[in-house]
Amino acid sequence: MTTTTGYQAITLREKPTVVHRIRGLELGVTGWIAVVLVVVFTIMAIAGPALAPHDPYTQDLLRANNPPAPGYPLGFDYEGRDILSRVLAGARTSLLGPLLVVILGAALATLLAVTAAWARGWWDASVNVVFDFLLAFPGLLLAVLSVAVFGKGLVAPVVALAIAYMPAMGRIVRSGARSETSMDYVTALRALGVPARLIVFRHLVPNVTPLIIAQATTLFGFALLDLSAISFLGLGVQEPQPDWGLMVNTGAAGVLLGHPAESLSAGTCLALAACAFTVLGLRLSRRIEGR
Amino acid sequence: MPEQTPPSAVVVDGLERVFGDTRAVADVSFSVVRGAALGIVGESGSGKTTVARMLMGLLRPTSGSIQLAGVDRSAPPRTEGERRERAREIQMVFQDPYGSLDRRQTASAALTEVLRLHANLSRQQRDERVRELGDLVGLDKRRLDSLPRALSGGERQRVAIARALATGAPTIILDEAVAALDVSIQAQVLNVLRQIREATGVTYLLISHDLAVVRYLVDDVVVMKAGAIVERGTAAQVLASPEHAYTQQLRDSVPRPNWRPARRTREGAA
Amino acid sequence: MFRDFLLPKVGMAAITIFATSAVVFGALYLAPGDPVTFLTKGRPADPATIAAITQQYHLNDPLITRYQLWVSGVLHGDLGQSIMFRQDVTTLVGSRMPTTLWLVAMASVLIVTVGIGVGLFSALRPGKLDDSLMLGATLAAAVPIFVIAIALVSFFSIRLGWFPTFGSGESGGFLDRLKHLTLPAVALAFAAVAFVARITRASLREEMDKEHVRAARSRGLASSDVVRRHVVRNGFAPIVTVTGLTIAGLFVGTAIIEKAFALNGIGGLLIDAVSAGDFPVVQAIALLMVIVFILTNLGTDLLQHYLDPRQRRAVKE
Amino acid sequence: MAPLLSVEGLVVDLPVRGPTGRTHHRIIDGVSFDVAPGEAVGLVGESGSGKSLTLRSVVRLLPEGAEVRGSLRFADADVLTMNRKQLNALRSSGVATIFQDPRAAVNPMRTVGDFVLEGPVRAGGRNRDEVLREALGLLTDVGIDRPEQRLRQYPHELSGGMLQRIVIAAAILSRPQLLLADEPTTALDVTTQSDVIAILDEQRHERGLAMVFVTHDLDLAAAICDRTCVMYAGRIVEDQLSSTLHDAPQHPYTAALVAARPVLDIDAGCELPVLRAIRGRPASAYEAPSGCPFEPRCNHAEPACSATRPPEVNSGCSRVACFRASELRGILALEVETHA
Repeated sequence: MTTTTGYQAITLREKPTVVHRIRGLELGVTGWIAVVLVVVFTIMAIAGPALAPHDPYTQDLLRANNPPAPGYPLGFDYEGRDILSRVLAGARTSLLGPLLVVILGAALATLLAVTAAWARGWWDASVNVVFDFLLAFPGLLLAVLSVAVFGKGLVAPVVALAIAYMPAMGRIVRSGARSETSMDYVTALRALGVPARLIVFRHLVPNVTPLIIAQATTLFGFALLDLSAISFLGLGVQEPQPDWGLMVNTGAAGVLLGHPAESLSAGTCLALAACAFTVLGLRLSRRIEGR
Repeated sequence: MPEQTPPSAVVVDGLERVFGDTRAVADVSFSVVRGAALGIVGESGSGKTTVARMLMGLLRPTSGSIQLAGVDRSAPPRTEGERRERAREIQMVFQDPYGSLDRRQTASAALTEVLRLHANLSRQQRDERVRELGDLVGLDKRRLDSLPRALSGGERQRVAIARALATGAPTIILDEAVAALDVSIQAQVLNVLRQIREATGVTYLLISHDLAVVRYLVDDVVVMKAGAIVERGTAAQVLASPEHAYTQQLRDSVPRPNWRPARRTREGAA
Repeated sequence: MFRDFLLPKVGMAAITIFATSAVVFGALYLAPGDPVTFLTKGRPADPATIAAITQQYHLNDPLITRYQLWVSGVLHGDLGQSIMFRQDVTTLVGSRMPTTLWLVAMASVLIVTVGIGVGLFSALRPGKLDDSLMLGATLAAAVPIFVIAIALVSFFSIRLGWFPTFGSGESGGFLDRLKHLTLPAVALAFAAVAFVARITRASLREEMDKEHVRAARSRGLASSDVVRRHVVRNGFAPIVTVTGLTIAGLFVGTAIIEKAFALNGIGGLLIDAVSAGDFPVVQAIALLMVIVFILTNLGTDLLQHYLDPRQRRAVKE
Repeated sequence: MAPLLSVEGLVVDLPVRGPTGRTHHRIIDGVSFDVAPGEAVGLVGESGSGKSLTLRSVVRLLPEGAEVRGSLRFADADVLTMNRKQLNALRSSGVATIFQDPRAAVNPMRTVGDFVLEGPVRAGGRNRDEVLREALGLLTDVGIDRPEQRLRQYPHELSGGMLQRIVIAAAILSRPQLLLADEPTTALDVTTQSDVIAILDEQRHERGLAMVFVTHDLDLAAAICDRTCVMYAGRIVEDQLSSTLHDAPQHPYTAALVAARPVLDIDAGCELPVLRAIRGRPASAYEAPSGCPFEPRCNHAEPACSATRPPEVNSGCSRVACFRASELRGILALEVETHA
């Protein structure tokens, strides 16, 4: 129930404690599971390669596609490498790419969107045209195209996706910043003689930051999907480097032979990570909207 | 010796503003003596807020002139320096107490930000000044250290008033500043506004559709309709015995004891 | 209507298509190194091949002329020669098109029926089932579609043997094709169905919370009338837009699905061409996909405009 | 005469999501009042007093998850136990609601005609042509020119005042016995307000309709209602004939409300008195203390006031919930003297 008469004026006035603050995030059970998963994956991305019990690169064709053995709980891949070690080592490449996409994309989008919302006029119109134009390129297509031009690997797709995601982030930030600028406090600050750059960076940007964080979390999930697809298609991370998307691909042959462990474990990690970030992103957005 | 006329705080002459095909403000002239209070009365679409925005330098007049404390301020400020200068001459309190404060900033932080910009004070002096301003509008230390969300509508309006005073501006525009408040809260804020005027000699420009509020707070009024001034005079005289039919109609429309609503039209005027 | 709305919209779409063509064309020259080396993928080429490429790409002409020649070629259906297949790109893409169109069509049916259906159901019946459906949809939309593909194959094809593991069945009849493309279409539509379901529900829920719906209830209108005349009618526009754009976006998704199921559509062709450095094919397919996207976008814009009287009338006056 | 609407001991709790999970907040805390056929009753209060929610409870138009207790009877039927069908019948022909903002209350995607006819035709099951004829006449009555053309237009093409008059006409068209008006003029300009109020008053009298009128403006309620109930913190603190409310308030809150408003009619030469502001801010039922909810803000409070909740005491035509009502009568009249 929103914006009508008397009865929505319900606010809580207790002094918030730490417990209240955490509860106040109102993430719900699924939201908290997502938080836990995000923490786990972050640890994996940082320490994964060090946690790997075996060398993820050591091949032993005699053990190719072998089932789990003592010390090798997930078994062996098609070249006889330890799947668990490769999953752990693959966390870093799999998660670092999306992180860079989001950081790069969010930074560019925020800069354009906030300045556009503030300046209005021709600058706003041009930024809008750029966003509209970029929207016509699905992220995956732009990433594939970048590989066609610049060659296989993660660098080109990461930059391409950052550009492709700009409008998704930029439009939300722009409309958020616009509704901020249309509020009286911004007019008041102008009338108070506060310099434009201070209004933008001390008031506008902090007030849209929650939006940026929520949207970045969601986009991280999308970037993970698109980048892993690039690797799955053989256009991104190359063998023998461990990467989840690539492992789903290399494991596909095993699936047909009844050895789904490689595809399955890497695929599960991807799915869990993407779900966790998406759910968390949605919960955060919902919370922002609820305010 | 001839009696000296007190200096004018605001002089507006032949002010006009056109948006596209519509004249939002047409040939508006008035002046306010320093320390006096002028009410600008009108309904939505009367152009009263457009006048305020031009006075604040947020909007460029199509034609006409604005003088603040004897200096020509017809054009909006162009540089940050000019903007600050204008800020020290005139300030504004907005209608919506929920939108006129940055929700991430405590009341004292909002006041400090303004003081840092407009007054050359040491940290200690600044804190002292924040407390003084708080006292003036009736906000204690606990309230000053609160975020807007912990304050009621009336308390937020007090913060906005204190913030306007913080630049040292001798003239303050009150744009429907009490319209959104509950009756009991409205009275508190109205009294604060009167006390401030007595204590500081500040000049008010009160923009309001509420005749009783206007009557309570100002000396003189102008009545605006469709961008133009239709009647002017002292508040007591204009509001008690209006001469223009529109002012009369406005007055007749205010509910009060033994009031009978009058039906104006048979056909729907858009 | 035409001058104030249609013209700018169509004009904007045309400009976007034009700019897209420039990007797709110009991409070749963004590549590091010499275009000839790029186009031959660094393989040592005999003078005849180099001459042929130089001639085909008019590499001796200025860039603008090259672009003009390329655009006029595209407009005449000449998309160049595939280096990999030594075949006319238009013919090549044309021959791969049916599989992709089938795939997208089947997936679209799923999106429209299941996606909008689940969204509607969920919106109208708040409760535990709705909550779990939406959580399911959120999760489903976040699973990579190639993981879905592998999971479907390993379960329905390998374990149960219900569907073939790969091939598009284009040599067989209608039913054979259906059988071959069912799993790919399901995999392709999986995330999109979930996404459309969520948007549908959100859009309808937002409408249900509006005061005019409460006002309609206050007049004693039957629930079905309220939903049909006020909720669905008003919440429909964003659903149409999102569904349209999601379906247009499926073309890119076919790249993954066709690789996963070894189908010979244009998505798979795009990836093969990228891997093989067959740039004319990449250009052609990329251009095609973006144009489909832009035209769909235009279509939904027009539909939106038609559906919303506020926009319709505002322009007229 | 048997009351048309009888509300007794109404309690409404609304769900809230707070830091400690889902809880309920009490918004209405034991409201009782009757409305006789043809009678107009005003519900007046500040924000959070529960006046709008009380109104919406009458046709059970409550937010999801709201908990309602007490008794609500319309024409001797129990509203709280009605099934869907009975409730729709009540809403389509017994009670009509007029909302605060006509822009929000009319579907922007459908024509005005669709809005006007939808109620009587679809919900009321009446003949479309006959309703249309009646509607055209009614629209003229409420001051809409060229009604045929208006019916073909969309809401955004009409002014707020015109739209609200159409909403009023649509409400009357369903031939109700009771009108519920939820701050119907708050979103309008002053002159438009008086116009719309006049039309509402005129139509109501012509047809002998009962009305519950919610507003924050005491004088507005008093002007068009026979009786006025002043609400505070989810309770009715005073229920009075409108004609005496202003001169002889019985509850300190009513008197304070009157005294807090600046007055327009004051002699030119007179020094304007400082307003008597009420300290603190309005409370909702769930944040009010256990005794008299107004006690923390009341100038006449005694220790006893904070101990228990004052009962509602009837005396003649009025009802008041204040321990000191009888001893304060003279003092309160003095407090509002300058305003009378």
